Amino acid sequence: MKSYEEEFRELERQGILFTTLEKLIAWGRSNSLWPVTFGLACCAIEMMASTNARNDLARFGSEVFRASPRQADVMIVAGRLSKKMAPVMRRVYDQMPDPKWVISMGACASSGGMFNNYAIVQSVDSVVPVDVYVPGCPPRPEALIYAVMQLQKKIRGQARDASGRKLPPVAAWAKGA
Amino acid sequence: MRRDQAKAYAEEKGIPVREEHGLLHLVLPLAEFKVHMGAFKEMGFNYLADVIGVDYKDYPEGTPWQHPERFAVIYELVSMPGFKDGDGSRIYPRVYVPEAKPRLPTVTDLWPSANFPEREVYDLFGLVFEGHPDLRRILLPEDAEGHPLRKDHPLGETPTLFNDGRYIDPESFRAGLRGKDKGLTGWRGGRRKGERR
Amino acid sequence: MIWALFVTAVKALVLILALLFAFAYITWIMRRGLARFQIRLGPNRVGPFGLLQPIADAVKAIFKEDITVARADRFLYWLAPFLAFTFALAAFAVIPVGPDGWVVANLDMGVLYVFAVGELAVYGVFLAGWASGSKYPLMGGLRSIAALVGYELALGMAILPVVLMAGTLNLQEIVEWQRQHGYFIVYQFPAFLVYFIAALAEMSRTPFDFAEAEQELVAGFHTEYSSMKFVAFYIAELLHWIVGSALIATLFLGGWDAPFGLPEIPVLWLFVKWAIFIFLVLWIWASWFRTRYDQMIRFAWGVLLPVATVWFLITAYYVAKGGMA
Amino acid sequence: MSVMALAKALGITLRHFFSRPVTIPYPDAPVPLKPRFHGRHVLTRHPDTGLEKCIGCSLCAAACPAYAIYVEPAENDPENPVSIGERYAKVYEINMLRCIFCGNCEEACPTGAIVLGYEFELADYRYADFVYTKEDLLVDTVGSKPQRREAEERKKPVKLGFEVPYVRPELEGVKYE
Amino acid sequence: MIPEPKELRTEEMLLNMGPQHPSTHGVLRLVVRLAGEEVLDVVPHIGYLHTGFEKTMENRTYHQNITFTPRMDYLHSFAHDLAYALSVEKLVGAEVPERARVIRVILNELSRIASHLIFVASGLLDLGALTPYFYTFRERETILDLFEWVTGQRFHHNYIRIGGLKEDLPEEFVPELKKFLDTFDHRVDDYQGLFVGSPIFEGRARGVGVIRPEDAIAYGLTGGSLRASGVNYDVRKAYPYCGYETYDFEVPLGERGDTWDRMVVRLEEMRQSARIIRQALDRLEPGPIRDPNPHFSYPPKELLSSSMEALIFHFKLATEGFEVPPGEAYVPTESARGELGYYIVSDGGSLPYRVKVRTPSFFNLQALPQAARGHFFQDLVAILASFDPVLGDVDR
Repeated sequence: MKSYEEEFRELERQGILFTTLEKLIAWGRSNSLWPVTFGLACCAIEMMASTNARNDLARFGSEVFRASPRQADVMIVAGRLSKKMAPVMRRVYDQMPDPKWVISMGACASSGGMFNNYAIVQSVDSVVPVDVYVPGCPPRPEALIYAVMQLQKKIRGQARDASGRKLPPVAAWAKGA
Repeated sequence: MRRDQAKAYAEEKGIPVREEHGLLHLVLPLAEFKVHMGAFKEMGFNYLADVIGVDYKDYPEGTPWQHPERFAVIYELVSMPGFKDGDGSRIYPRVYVPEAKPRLPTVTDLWPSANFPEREVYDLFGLVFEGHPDLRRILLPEDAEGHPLRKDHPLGETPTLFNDGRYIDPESFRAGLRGKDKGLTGWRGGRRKGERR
Repeated sequence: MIWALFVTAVKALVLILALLFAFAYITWIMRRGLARFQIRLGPNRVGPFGLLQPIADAVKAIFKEDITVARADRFLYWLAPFLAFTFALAAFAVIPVGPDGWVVANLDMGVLYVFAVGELAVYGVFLAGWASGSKYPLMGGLRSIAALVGYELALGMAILPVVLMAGTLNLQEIVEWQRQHGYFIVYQFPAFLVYFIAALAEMSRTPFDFAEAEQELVAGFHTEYSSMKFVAFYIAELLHWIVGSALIATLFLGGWDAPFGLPEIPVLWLFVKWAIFIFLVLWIWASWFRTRYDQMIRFAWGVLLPVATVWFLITAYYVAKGGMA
Repeated sequence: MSVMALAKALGITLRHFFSRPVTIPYPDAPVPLKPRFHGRHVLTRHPDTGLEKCIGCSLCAAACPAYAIYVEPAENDPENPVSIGERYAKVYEINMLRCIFCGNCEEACPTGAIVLGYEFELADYRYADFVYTKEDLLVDTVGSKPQRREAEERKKPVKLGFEVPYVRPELEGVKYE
Repeated sequence: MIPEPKELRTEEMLLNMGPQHPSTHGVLRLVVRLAGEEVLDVVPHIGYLHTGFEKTMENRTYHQNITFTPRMDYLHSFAHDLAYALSVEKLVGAEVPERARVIRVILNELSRIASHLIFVASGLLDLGALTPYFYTFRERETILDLFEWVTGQRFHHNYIRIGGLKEDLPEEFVPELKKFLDTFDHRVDDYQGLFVGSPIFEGRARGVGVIRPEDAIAYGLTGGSLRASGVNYDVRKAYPYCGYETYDFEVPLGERGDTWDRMVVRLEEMRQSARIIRQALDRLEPGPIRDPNPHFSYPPKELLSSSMEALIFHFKLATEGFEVPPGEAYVPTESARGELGYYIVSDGGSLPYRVKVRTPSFFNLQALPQAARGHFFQDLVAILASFDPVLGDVDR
């Protein structure tokens, strides 16, 4: 059983991954990330603020916050996810067409943050595979924009984690989900 | 002032009254609770601002407050200023509910605004309001177990993770504050004032 | 005969390509333009001035998973975006962009054709709402049908005085008439107003964009559509806007005619006039609210239709008296 | 006049159409932060001796409402001290995903060792990469972990995306260029 | 034989709106019973953002809890900080210096303006107008910048301390604030120009979602939604705190209690808040910003190196917090959404025994079915927006 990493490298060597077409697709995908409106709590306000005139997420082609998950590419989980909400969120995620990405925005979504209690899901990673985490409570809009840029890098296959491992373009694919 | 009126009423009916930090607390007996609440409504307390549930299980003895039963439900009644002849009086009638039979009558018929908060008390404390039109869980999922604001319900914390398997377990970390253990902060502890053994 | 067919085909192809290109860049114009109204920059990071943004969007959409909802009526579900797209595109065929020959199909009943095709496009919306097997799209589809009943009559009534005055249903000839006598916006200002307002409804733009009202209906009739099917709707919607603006420019603003005695260049002048209306619609979009659909229908029946009818009668009387023939 | 009101709305939007956009194009232009902004923590050193200010007292950990700080103290070697006091922090870790950047740690610190800096570009891909160790936090380190990783890949210095009018005096010895 | 024509059958539709829906202002779920597009009944289902604040706050010290309070109502977050501090101050008997009170008023009103700006933005967005959102967020960014100058955070401030404030205002704050106030009134005129008087807005908002004063009282409305119905109840006037009784401001009232009134009342409240801030700015005299009582205030950092006593107090406060005498206290305050107060039960320890938050949105939401019945589905969204619910405030 080859590890994902080895397979990835092999495919890359053979030129199957990241051929010109793949590059074009990755370029298209990374520059047209339409988020689904999934605002939960405080971070949702900063998510709104990231689209406002000052920060203008639209510059990255992500202005079209789609209300329908069917037309969205990335889910920004903005805020604390309660256990009552978790199934709903999974459902919204399942309704999104592949390939899809998840940005876990803020401390509460990423780790439960300060709400370490009976009501809050500790890390949305236990519900959906997360591509990018954004620390902060709430993160500045610019921090979210930085996260979107990080995600773009990931989609283009340029992302590495701290140990230097190359990351797959979509987190959901790596886990065999 | 309706506040004085309510106080006079309480003295007349033999209801214990307690004033503290500017709040007028009235301890209503559970049996005639509804009668007295109706009287307050008659008196002109037209607005129910809040319904507060408290679980006095761990409340230490030796404080000025004595609590005969485990649960208390505190109502906040206001004579709404700016509406008709409201004068802004506030009273805090409360009723103690025994643990063995956690039931009390609803006041939604007197103040419709009691609907949500009574459901909340039901949800978080497990007190049943008899006669409530729609008594379902409100904040927690329908299938949740337990009533989280009861003192014996755990907070349900998960440890914070760090490198190399190090972690902080919040409960033991905080134990020093509870006066039970010295905890991970290294604080030597000392009994929490008022803590019941 | 064959040669003529060939020419028409080439013209159609050129037009379709031009329209698709226009579509791609109208999204860019729309996003940048709206951004200006909203004191921000808009897409500017993909290519110079964000000019590659529509291409990125297209690439993404093509390689996106195509979902067919389990409860959908599969055939209609597939047909709806196709209908909406095709008819939106087909409407442009009769709009002249220059003097003789600069039109795909110089129909004698051009005006009728535009109306017929425009109404068929609503079928796409309605079918989409019905076929999705879901409640929000259904409501969106119903709203679009209800609105159609409202605005379509006013639209027709508003165009009649123009037809009467010009004495033809051929769009090319209507332009010719305007070249000789002056633009209809001058003679027919009330008709123009009614037509413009009703056209906003036909293009389903603010203040009449309730068929896909994002705030209450999630995404309206195309809630359940993803990938290219959604893009087809998206294109159709914008094509309505493009075609609608071009049609107003043709009917009331002299079409491809060069104003103020400026040199005549095919396409250019229609483009300029078209751009005016594109901007106008964008401007209104940025400034106003969405009406409630029953209010819009009441407005269409109670205000637009009577005004158009009265104006039609006045024009008819005037023409019958022999004026301007 | 109702029609006038509609025209007025058109006028207001048109006026804004011709005014300057207020967007700050973030990755290209630095974000103007205010001096008190709460960003990534910094462990400061004494300016004269270069010793760490942190004495491993764990007050920050105790004050933290999210329990995001882990401190393990050790006795200083008197010959070759690490910090100014008797003890120093052998392990000092902050879980950045738990952290809510409230500043309680800074307020609780008796020696002014832990200070909230300005860096907000912290978004990263993996949960495990968000534990910032002492090395990541000490004053000489510029940039967050993903930023430094990227800088290393590109062989360029870390580019920070913000500017401040002046650096707070508490951030002794911290240099943001 | 011709078959009998089938009876024309109509059906009521049950529509599940939310919990993830673009205009539910968060994670509210409304089960709507519709006849065509007419709303027959609405049942709000809440709790999708239930965070367990009250239980968690029982397990944090009084000092740590200041970081929890703003996260309930993330729009008018300062009001929560303030309401919490006022209740605790009542329990411990803290004396708040004058300067701290004035600064609290300034920041509270700024935060209120920021909250109302979002209200206008989202309310008009729900009516289909895109652009006001961008204009109001421009001002909101300016306000958040002001907060960043003072507290270092954009809206979860952690700036109030029991008995005062964390630190003094920076020098730049007052001139920046004055600059903001100079332009603010014109900006409010702009927002007003975008919708007030517009026939489309009139059509959507006039006479829609009417709440009569009696109903408003019965269903527990407070704040702008109550005042839109014509009931003159503002906690700042009725139960003054922080010295609000000394400020000169008006309480805007509505007449009909419809969506239109609820919108315009809040617009006017922004002007009044700006007026309060102007008055407060004149009163800003130098002085202490914290009750110096070492039992609940951190000693100044400079003292730590010189005074052993200060160091001991500092350690004690940081590790175990301060002990609050047993008792129960409640101070009503006016948040952007209505009456807000913390009912705190203390058992004498350093962790609160019970914290009950009387959040206005929780009560306001009860009036929604009453207001929405009989209107169009399209209006339901506008009515909901006009109540200005914040789901963090509802679910806690």
